[in-house]
Parts: sequence; structure tokens; C-alpha cells
Amino acid sequence: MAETPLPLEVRNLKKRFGDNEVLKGLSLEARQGDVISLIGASGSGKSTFLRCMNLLELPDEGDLIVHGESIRFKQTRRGREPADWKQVERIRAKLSMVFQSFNLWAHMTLLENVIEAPVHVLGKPKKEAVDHARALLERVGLAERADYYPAQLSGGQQQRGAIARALAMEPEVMLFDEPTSALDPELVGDVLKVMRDLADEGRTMIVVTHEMAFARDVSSQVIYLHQGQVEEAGPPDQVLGNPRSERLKQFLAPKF
Amino acid sequence: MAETPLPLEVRNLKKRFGDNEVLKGLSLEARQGDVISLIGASGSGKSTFLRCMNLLELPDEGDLIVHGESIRFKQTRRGREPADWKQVERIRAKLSMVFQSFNLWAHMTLLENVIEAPVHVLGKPKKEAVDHARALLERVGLAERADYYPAQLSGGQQQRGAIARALAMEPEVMLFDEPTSALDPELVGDVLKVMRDLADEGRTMIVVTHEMAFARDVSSQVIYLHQGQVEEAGPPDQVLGNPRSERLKQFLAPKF
Amino acid sequence: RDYDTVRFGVDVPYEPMEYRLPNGDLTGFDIELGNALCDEIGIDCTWTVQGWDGIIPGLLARKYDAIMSSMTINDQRRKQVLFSDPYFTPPSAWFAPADSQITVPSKQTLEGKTIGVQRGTLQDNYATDMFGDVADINRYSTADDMVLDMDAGRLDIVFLDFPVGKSTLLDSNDGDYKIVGKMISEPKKYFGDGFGIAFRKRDKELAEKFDAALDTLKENGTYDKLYKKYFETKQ
Amino acid sequence: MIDLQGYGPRLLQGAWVTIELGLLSLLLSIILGLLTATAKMSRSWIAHRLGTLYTTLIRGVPDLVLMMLLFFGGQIGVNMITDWLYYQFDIDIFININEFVAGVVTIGLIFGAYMGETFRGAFLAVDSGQIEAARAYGMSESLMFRRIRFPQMMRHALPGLSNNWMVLLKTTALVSVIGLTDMVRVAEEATKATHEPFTFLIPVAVIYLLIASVSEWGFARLQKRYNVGFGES
Amino acid sequence: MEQLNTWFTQLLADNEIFTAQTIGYYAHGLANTAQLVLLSLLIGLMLAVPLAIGRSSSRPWVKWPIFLYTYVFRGTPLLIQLYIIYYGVVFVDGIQDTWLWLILEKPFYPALIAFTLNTAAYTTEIFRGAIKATPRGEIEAARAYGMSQAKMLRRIVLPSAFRRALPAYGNEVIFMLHASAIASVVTIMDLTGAARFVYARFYAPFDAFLFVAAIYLCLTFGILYLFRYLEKRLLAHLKPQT
Ligand SMILES: Nc1ncnc2c1ncn2[C@@H]1O[C@H](COP(=O)(O)OP(=O)(O)OP(=O)(O)O)[C@@H](O)[C@H]1O
Ligand SMILES: Nc1ncnc2c1ncn2[C@@H]1O[C@H](COP(=O)(O)OP(=O)(O)OP(=O)(O)O)[C@@H](O)[C@H]1O
Ligand SMILES: [Mg+2]
Ligand SMILES: [Mg+2]
Repeated sequence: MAETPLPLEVRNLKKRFGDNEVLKGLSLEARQGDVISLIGASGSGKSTFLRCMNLLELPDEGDLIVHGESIRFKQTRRGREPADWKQVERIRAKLSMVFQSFNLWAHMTLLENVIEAPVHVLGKPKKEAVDHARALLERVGLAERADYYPAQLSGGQQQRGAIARALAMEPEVMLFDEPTSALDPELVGDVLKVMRDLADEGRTMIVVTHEMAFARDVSSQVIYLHQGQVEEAGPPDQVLGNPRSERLKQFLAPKF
Repeated sequence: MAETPLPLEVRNLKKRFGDNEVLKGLSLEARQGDVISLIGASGSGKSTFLRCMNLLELPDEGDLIVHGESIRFKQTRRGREPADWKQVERIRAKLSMVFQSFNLWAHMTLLENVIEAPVHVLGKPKKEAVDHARALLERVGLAERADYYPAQLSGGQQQRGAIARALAMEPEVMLFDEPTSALDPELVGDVLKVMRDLADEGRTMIVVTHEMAFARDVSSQVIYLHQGQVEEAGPPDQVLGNPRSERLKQFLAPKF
Repeated sequence: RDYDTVRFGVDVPYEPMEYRLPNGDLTGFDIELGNALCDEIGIDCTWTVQGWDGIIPGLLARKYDAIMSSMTINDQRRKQVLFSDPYFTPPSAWFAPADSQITVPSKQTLEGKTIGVQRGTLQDNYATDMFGDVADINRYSTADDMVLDMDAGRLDIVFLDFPVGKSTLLDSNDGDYKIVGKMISEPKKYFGDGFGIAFRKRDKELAEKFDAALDTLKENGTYDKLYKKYFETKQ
Repeated sequence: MIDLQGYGPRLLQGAWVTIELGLLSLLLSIILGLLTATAKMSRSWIAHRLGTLYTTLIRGVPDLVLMMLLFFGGQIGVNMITDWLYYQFDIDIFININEFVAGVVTIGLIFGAYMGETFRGAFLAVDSGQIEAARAYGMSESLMFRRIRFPQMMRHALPGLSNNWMVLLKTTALVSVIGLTDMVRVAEEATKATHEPFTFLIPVAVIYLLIASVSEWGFARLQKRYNVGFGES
Repeated sequence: MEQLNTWFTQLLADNEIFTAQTIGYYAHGLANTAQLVLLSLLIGLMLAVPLAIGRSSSRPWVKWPIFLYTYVFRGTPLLIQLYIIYYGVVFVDGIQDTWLWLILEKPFYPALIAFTLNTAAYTTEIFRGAIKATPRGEIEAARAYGMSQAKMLRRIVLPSAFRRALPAYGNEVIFMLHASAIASVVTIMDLTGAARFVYARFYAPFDAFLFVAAIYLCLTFGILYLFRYLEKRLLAHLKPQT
């Protein structure tokens, strides 16, 4: 292991909904600049895993270590909870997330959405945040949509807006949940280029994706989840190029 | 043109939001068994076009003819409106739609979502509808999720649920708005297979899609929209295999 | 504790016992008598207007020191507050529309009729006990509501403190109503001792001072003057 | 016009008491309501229980009784303390609980419980994805409340809020049991004095309706403001 | 609860306030209150649903009369409404000779009418808000499947709106319970009327009102329990917001 603490480390994470054990002990180590692709069938637990990483879902078991800082938990009557929510907030501000369903704040324009967290969480001066936001919106091709409300945007525009919002935090670790699902091939290319740039800048990314091409070309590690367990993990060439598990082979087989 | 009336015909449809003219005169003819793919960049107006077809957005100009029946409009103070909403309802029941954002009814379980319209719009007996719904959920791989509420489903599960809901109507024309955006490659294959089956059964489909493979293999016609206009249209081999317009060429160019 | 000021609680209006002039000043038999009593004792007094529902709690909470607001003395109430000697004993009377057939209220004549009373008053107790089994008793918050219901034909007859009935029914609706039968102030069990000033139970000394002052006023004619002013001139 | 027989000015004074009482207790009740709603939805077990106890008890007891209990009961409590001082140390003081303050506090306290429920329902109606996005960006609970929860909740809360306000306004009439003279009390006095039961109901109704008009206008503006971004109002 | 019980029994043991007669008044009052509140809430609810729908309509001749109705009935005190319906109707000439008088003569129906109209106005406002807040996507889905306006209301909008309105409606139910106290103005002996009677007769304010408060408290507990149960069942689809 490196000397400097890892940006993100997950150890033996478990999560159940009622009787349904969705995550059955998942671990993950992300080094600086790593791009980790999470792939797997629908319902295999990818989103839940990602959401556990910034504690939007509280894991029932397992450890989360961000930059060497371990999130402290305590046992309460209702189950396991973080001991210090301030710590959680601090850590969340370092991990920004793009949701599968975008979740842009409906009462704010696109621009307001993008500057919200930088200004109010990071305390960035408003003017600076606006300039930065405009640059980011430009980058994802939404410059003229800055003053639209989310309800007035097309699906792809919302998704790109969500990406701009995440980028505006300049986070050390970015969590993407299917960031290109609503995009056409051309935009997929654009967005993935943005992400590749981020990787080159040394940012760490965890990406839930269905784009095998992206997983192959950009990521440093691919994790294949099956029913809440890591079925196969490793460098993309190995996992995608030479899958060992039957399930994964079937998953990867071209469909038409 | 054929003797029997076309399942769906759109003539010179225009739609603006405020000053922003989103659709600038679009036409389309769908014959029985046709699968028409709508492709185009994000924000080009694909969803809006689809939503105009069943009048979720009211077009400012243009005609809609379903099975030879032309939808009648009248001019009111607030703009152009259908003259007879009953007619619209009747026609909508024949065109079922899968939304880009799924729009499952949040207060109903998945099964209830699927039987809702068949029972209450088509007047199907409840028992029959339930049997059919279970079969459809089985087909999209959601048999055990029948009693979950939408909020408890993963993105892909919601999307498949929305597809099952649309299929349950056994419509003559189906409108799909990116029906596979939240699905992994394996499921994409499954769902597209379902759609191909439907095409073989002779149902007509209009599909907004980013899956070029699907557009190429399944559709009988591909329409490329650019900024609210048809930039190119024709059989897939021609449009996708041999694009003439520069824009389309760029759109189709592989990105990595 | 000694009092150099006595604060009276009073609920207005209850003509002619206590009411306001349109300009907001308080007046009435209770008010004038109360002021005269204080003069006699040689202390100041002030008046606090207080809604009926809160009038006893207000006394107990020492928002004021005494209540002089047409309170009828009876044994049950003595358990809660200390009363002065009665300073006025109004008779009760039956009132009915001028064309009413009832001449003498009795079990026979009131059979099947509807009687109006003010809720919880001694008239209520009396009417309920005497005629509750043959007649309907409707209980009202104010005498004015009874007038409305008599106009509407919902009520056949009402039973009220005479001064109140007189000013509400006779004086302000000329000729529409009449007194039925005789004034009633027996039996004592119901009509008790008349109106008294209510004190907190521990203020025995204060009550005694007022009792003494009342005797003096009755002797020196002040009381009679007030009595005449409010009750006799108009009768 | 109807003849108010000289009671006009006093009615207006009473109306002013009504309005002052209403607005101040509205303010208090909104603050209490937000606190309660937050407490009832909070992670803390104690806060949840306390919130539930408050909304249940306060809504369970009739307003009239509550007002008497708090005002007179409160006064009796204070008196016990001053009595004790008197007997022990011969300090003779009488601390008078001010009627107006008592009225505002009681009505505020009562409607805080109703507001709490209204707000809780509204908070529940906010799409959970919106909250999650705020959490994911490291917003603290209070920041999230100010920036996301509150603005999005308001559009669901406004109808209930406006109902509560209308009821609150009428409830101010209760203050006559603690000796305050509001507009309804003046009308009652006038009615009994003049024996004209309907004359004074009309100005009272008109004044209430005037206040209602202003509030409807205000609520319509708020509704517009908080509907921004959610499609046509 | 336990303590309340012993407190009651003690109260009953050594006092002359809570005699068979006064307890009888309270019981009578309870019956009256329960009847009035229950009936007016039921009818009010049935009126409010169509009114709320009409109020959300875009047609001005449907929307504005309903607005006027809610404006007047929410804008004026229930006491005045009741007063006018009970005492005021008499000023309508000749009403005593029509069949209407059969309804209006006794205080029960006027009170019921006033209460019903009042609660219906408030409930309309609550439902209107909830209907307006239905997620657009869900409405669009209903339209897209060919539901008629009526069907969509019945199957999608109202069920979803009712769930959202539940807490606010719970408030309204309790408001109504408390508001029913004014029934005594028109000579109906309700719970508060009974308390006032006992107070006026014995000058024992705290006993009279605390006892009645305890009864109201029990009623409220019942209502709240019902609503909590409904919420649990009907709001199952809302993910708990931790
Ligand atoms: N309600 C609205 N008000 C204003 N503009 C709107 C509204 N709805 C859509 N638009 C605009 O219309 C354009 C077309 O939107 P549409 O949703 O049809 O795009 P699309 O082709 O489906 O894109 P995507 O692939 O991203 O879903 C977009 O630029 C969008 O911003
Ligand atoms: N709140 C919840 N209650 C119960 N079950 C849930 C809940 N949220 C998710 N699940 C279940 O957990 C499983 C994993 O869901 P998750 O969203 O992580 O899937 P996913 O891998 O992201 O799938 P997709 O690719 O379709 O988005 C699913 O089977 C889902 O039904
Ligand atoms: Mg997912
Ligand atoms: Mg779209």
C-alpha cells in the first residue's frame, strides 16, 4: 500500500432492506487518480453500493475510510449510525455525486443548482462560483440553458446539468451513477472525455456504468457485481477481455 | 399509400416553448408493423415530438392522424386545443407510452401500476389483468418485485416496470422514450428482444433511442432530428450506414 | 394582607346591574354600589372587565380581589368562594310573548312547552327541577338569544332575573312581551340569598369590612337612593 | 350603512387587538411548528417523543381550557412563589402575568402544534431525491433546511398554513376569558347593551373578511413564489 | 392514563359536583358532540372532494363561485355562521310556514349545516393544495394511458393527493372537534356546554373544565390513533427520510 492514505477505502460493507440482503460484504480500494467502474445487472446493488459510500444509505456493517479518516459508527436502538454527523458532512463535501435520477433541485435554475454547494457548503465567493459554473455549463454544452429550471430541460440536459453540479465541487472523489444513461452517443463521448480529463487531473472516480467501452478505455479497475457480491474485479483488460465467471461472460455477450 | 389507414401519421407539426421553437415542422408516417427510430442530439426535440404525438404537449400547428382519424383542434383564447377531449382519450388508449423518466405512480405497487390502465381504461376483468401483468413482469424480469413500491426499485427495475405497464395496454402503437437508458447491456438485449417480438406481432413502434445497434437492426425507418427539424430520414442502412449530412456523420462517429 | 386598593372583577353588560355607556365608561347598580362601599370603607377601588368563563379563575389567581357581577349566592358556590352578605335580592319572573295563552306557570300549563333559561343560573335549576319532566328546557348564553328564539316561535316562555328580563324584554321591545304570573323569590332553596360580592376564601376581614359598610349604606339612605335610581323609577 | 350606535371606535380598537394578537401568535406558532416538525422527523428519539407529546397534548385539550390553565394556572403558580416569599421573608410583591403576552403565548403554543403537523406533512411530501442530493453535497442539516427543504416544503404547506391562520384568527376571540377586549368581545358587549343581536355581527364579519382578503392575497403571492420551477402553479 | 383514572375516582368519591346529574350532562354532551362532529366531518368530506376538484378547474365559472364560498366560510367565524343559520333565517319572511322550518326549528340541523359548510370549506382548501402538488409525471402517465379527466382524478390524483393531505386533514378533524364547542350557543348541550353548566352552577372552574378537557383529550387520542394508522398504511410508498 502507498504511504499517503487512500482517497477512499471500503471494507466488507453489508446492507439489507428488510429481509433482502442487497450488499453482502463489498470491499474496494481507490487510489489517487483511479477510475473504478462498477458494472453489473440491474438490481445487483450498484447504486446502493455507491449510495453507501457517502452514507445516503447507512450500511449495516463494514468500514468506510476516506483519506485515512475512518467514519465512526455507533450502535443505536434503530441500528448502526454514524457517531458524528459533522464528520459525515465534512466527508460528503469531498465526495460529490451524480445521481441516476439526476435530482437537480427543482426550485432553482440550472446555474443556481451548480453554484449552490460551492457557495454554501465550501464558502466560495459567489462571483467566483458563478464564473466557474458558467465555464462548467459551457463544457457540458448547456451555456444557454443556465437560467432554465430543471423541469424545462430535456433528460440529457438534466443529466449534464447534474454532472456540472458535481464538477463544481472540485471534489477529490467523484461518484457517478450512470452518468451517461440519458445521453446520445455524441454526448456520451463528450461527457466521457470530460471524465477522462478529470482522471488525468488525478481525481478519483467511482463510476456505475453500462458503457462497456468506457469501462474498457478509461477505467483503471472494473468491478463486476452480482447479487450484492463482487463476482470479478481487476484491470479492465482482464475482467472485460478475459472474463472467467460464466455470469460475467453472459453479461458481456453481445446481444444482437 | 396503402388502402388501410395508417396507424399514425403526423403532418408538419410545430411546437414552441415561449420564444423557443423546439419543433419546426415535423412529419412522420408509420405503417402497420413499422419500427421508427428517432435519433438526435440531446435537446433536439425527440421527447417533445413523442409527447406531441399523444398530445401531452399540444402542438401549435400541424395534424395528427391516428388510424385515419384526424384529431380535431379548435382555436381558444389560450391557444390551439383539441376540440374533443373524448376523442383524444380514445386515441391515447391506443398509443401507449414509456417515459424517459418512467413516471410510475408512486402510491401504487408495481403490480398495481401495471394493471391500472387495463382494468380502469380498457375495462379488462381484474383477474385477467393480474395474470397478464404477472406474465409481463416475468418477461421483463421483475416477477418477485411485483409488490414493491416504485421508490423501492432500482433505476433499471423502474424502467422495466414502465415498459411492462406500457405493454399491458396491448396498444396498436407504442411510443418509447429511451426505453433502455437505465439498463445494463444484458437487459438492453432482453428488452430489445421484447420489442422486436412486438414488431413481429405487427405492432407499430416509435422509439427514441441512443442505441444505434437497435436502430440499425430492428427499425424499419430512422429519423435523425436536429434542432427540431428532420435532418435525414430513411431506412437504417441508408441513414446510419451512409449518412449524407455532416451533422449526422459527426453524430455517428465513434467516440473512443 | 391589608388592602389599600380593592380590584373588582365584573362581566359586562348585564343591564341594569353593570354595563357600559357607549363611550366605554362602566356603570350600573353593582358599579355604583361598589364604589359607594369603597368610599365608606375608605379604600380605593378599580374595576376589571373579565369574561364570565374566566371570572372565578381570575379571582383565584388574584387578578382582582373581589367579584361584584350579579353573582347569586348559594351553598354549592360557597365551597369555592367567600360571599359577602347579600346586597340585592332580585325576584325572578316569567316572560312570554304578549299573545301567549299561559297565564299561570304550572305543570299543567307548561306541559309540552319550551322554556328558555340562562345556562347554569338559579332559574335554570328551578325550571329544570320543577318542569324538566313535562317541558323542554332550552339553555342559552344570553337573554338576547332568547328574545330571538321567542320571535322565531321556538320558545314559549322564558324565566329570568326580573331586572334583566325587564330591560331586555319589556323596555326594549315595547308591547311584544309580558310578564306571566307573579314574581318569584321562594323557595329559598333555589332563590337563595340574592346577589353577593365574591371574595377569596381567606379574605374574611375584607368581606367583613364590606358587610359593615353595606349596613351603613342601608341605614344612611345611600342604598335606597341607588335602588330607586335603578329599579323603581322605571317600574 | 348600519348604525353602530357609537361603538364604532371601540370596535376598531378591538379589531386592532385581534390583528396584533393574530400576527404575533402566528409568528410564534410558525417558529414552534417548524421546530416541532423537525423534532418529529429527527433522528433523535427524545426529540421525536417530545414533539409527539407536544402536538398530542396541546391538540387534545380544548383551547378555552388551555388558555385558562396557562393564564390562571400560571398566575396561581406565580402567586404561590410570591406568597412563599411573603411568608418567609416578608417580601410583598405581586407579579402580574400580562394578559396580552399570555394571549400571544397561549395561542402561539396551541397553533404551534397544528403548524407542526402541517409542516411535517409538507416535509414528507418533498421528493426524497432532492434531500439526498443536498446530503450528498455535504450540506449540514441546517443549511439543507434553509436552502432545500424549506423552500420545497412551503408549496405543500401553504394550503394547510392558510387554514391554520384562518382558524387562529378566529381563536383570538378566546382572549376575552383572560380579560382582553378584542373585536368579538366588543361586539358581544354592544349586542347585549343594545339588544340588537345582528347589528354587530356584520361589522365583525366584514373586518374578518377584510383580513381574509389581505391574507388570501398574501398566500397567493407566496404560492406563486414557492411554485417556481414546478410547472404552472 | 392510569393516573388520570385514579384521579377521576377520587374526584368522584368525595365531591358533590360530579353527581349523577352532572355526569349525565357530560354524557349527553359527549353524545351530542360526537354526533355533530362525526356527521359534519363525513358530509363535509364528501362535499369537499368535488369542490376541491372544481376549485382546481381552469373554468372561471366553476372556480370562482367555489373560491367565494371557501373565502366566506373560512373568512368569517363559525360562530357567526351558526348564529345566522339558526337565529338569522327567521328573518326570511314566511320560512316558518315552509318545510324548511321542520329542519331549522330544532337546533341540531342548523348546527349540523353550519359545521358541515364550515369544515367543507377548509377541507376544500386542503385538498386543492394537495391536488395541485401531484407530480406532473404521474399525471402525464395517466393521460398517456387514455384516462379521462374523471378517471384520472379518481384513480391517480385523488388517492395520491389524499395521502399528502392526511396530516393537514388530521388537523382539520381536531379543529372541528374543538370548534363544536360553540354548539351550546344554540342551546345544544355539547361537552363544553356541560362544562359551562357545571361551572356556572358550582363556580368550580377547574373541576368543570379539567374534567371536560380529559374527555376531549381521549377523543383526540382516538382521532390521532386513527390517523397514525392511516398514515402507516397509506404512506407506505414514501421512503422513510432518515
Ligand atoms: N417546459 C419547457 N419549457 C421550456 N423549454 C422546454 C420545456 N420542455 C422542453 N424544453 C426545451 O425543448 C428542447 C427539446 O427538449 P426535448 O425534451 O424534446 O429534448 P430531447 O431531444 O428529448 O433531449 P434528450 O435526449 O436530452 O432527452 C430542449 O432544449 C428543452 O430545453
Ligand atoms: N428502499 C428500498 N427498499 C427495499 N428494497 C430496495 C430499496 N432500494 C433498493 N432496493 C432493492 O435493492 C436492490 C438493489 O438496488 P440498486 O438500486 O442498488 O440496484 P442497481 O444495481 O443500481 O440497479 P440499476 O442498474 O437498475 O440501477 C434492488 O433489487 C432493489 O429492489
Ligand atoms: Mg442504479
Ligand atoms: Mg428526451
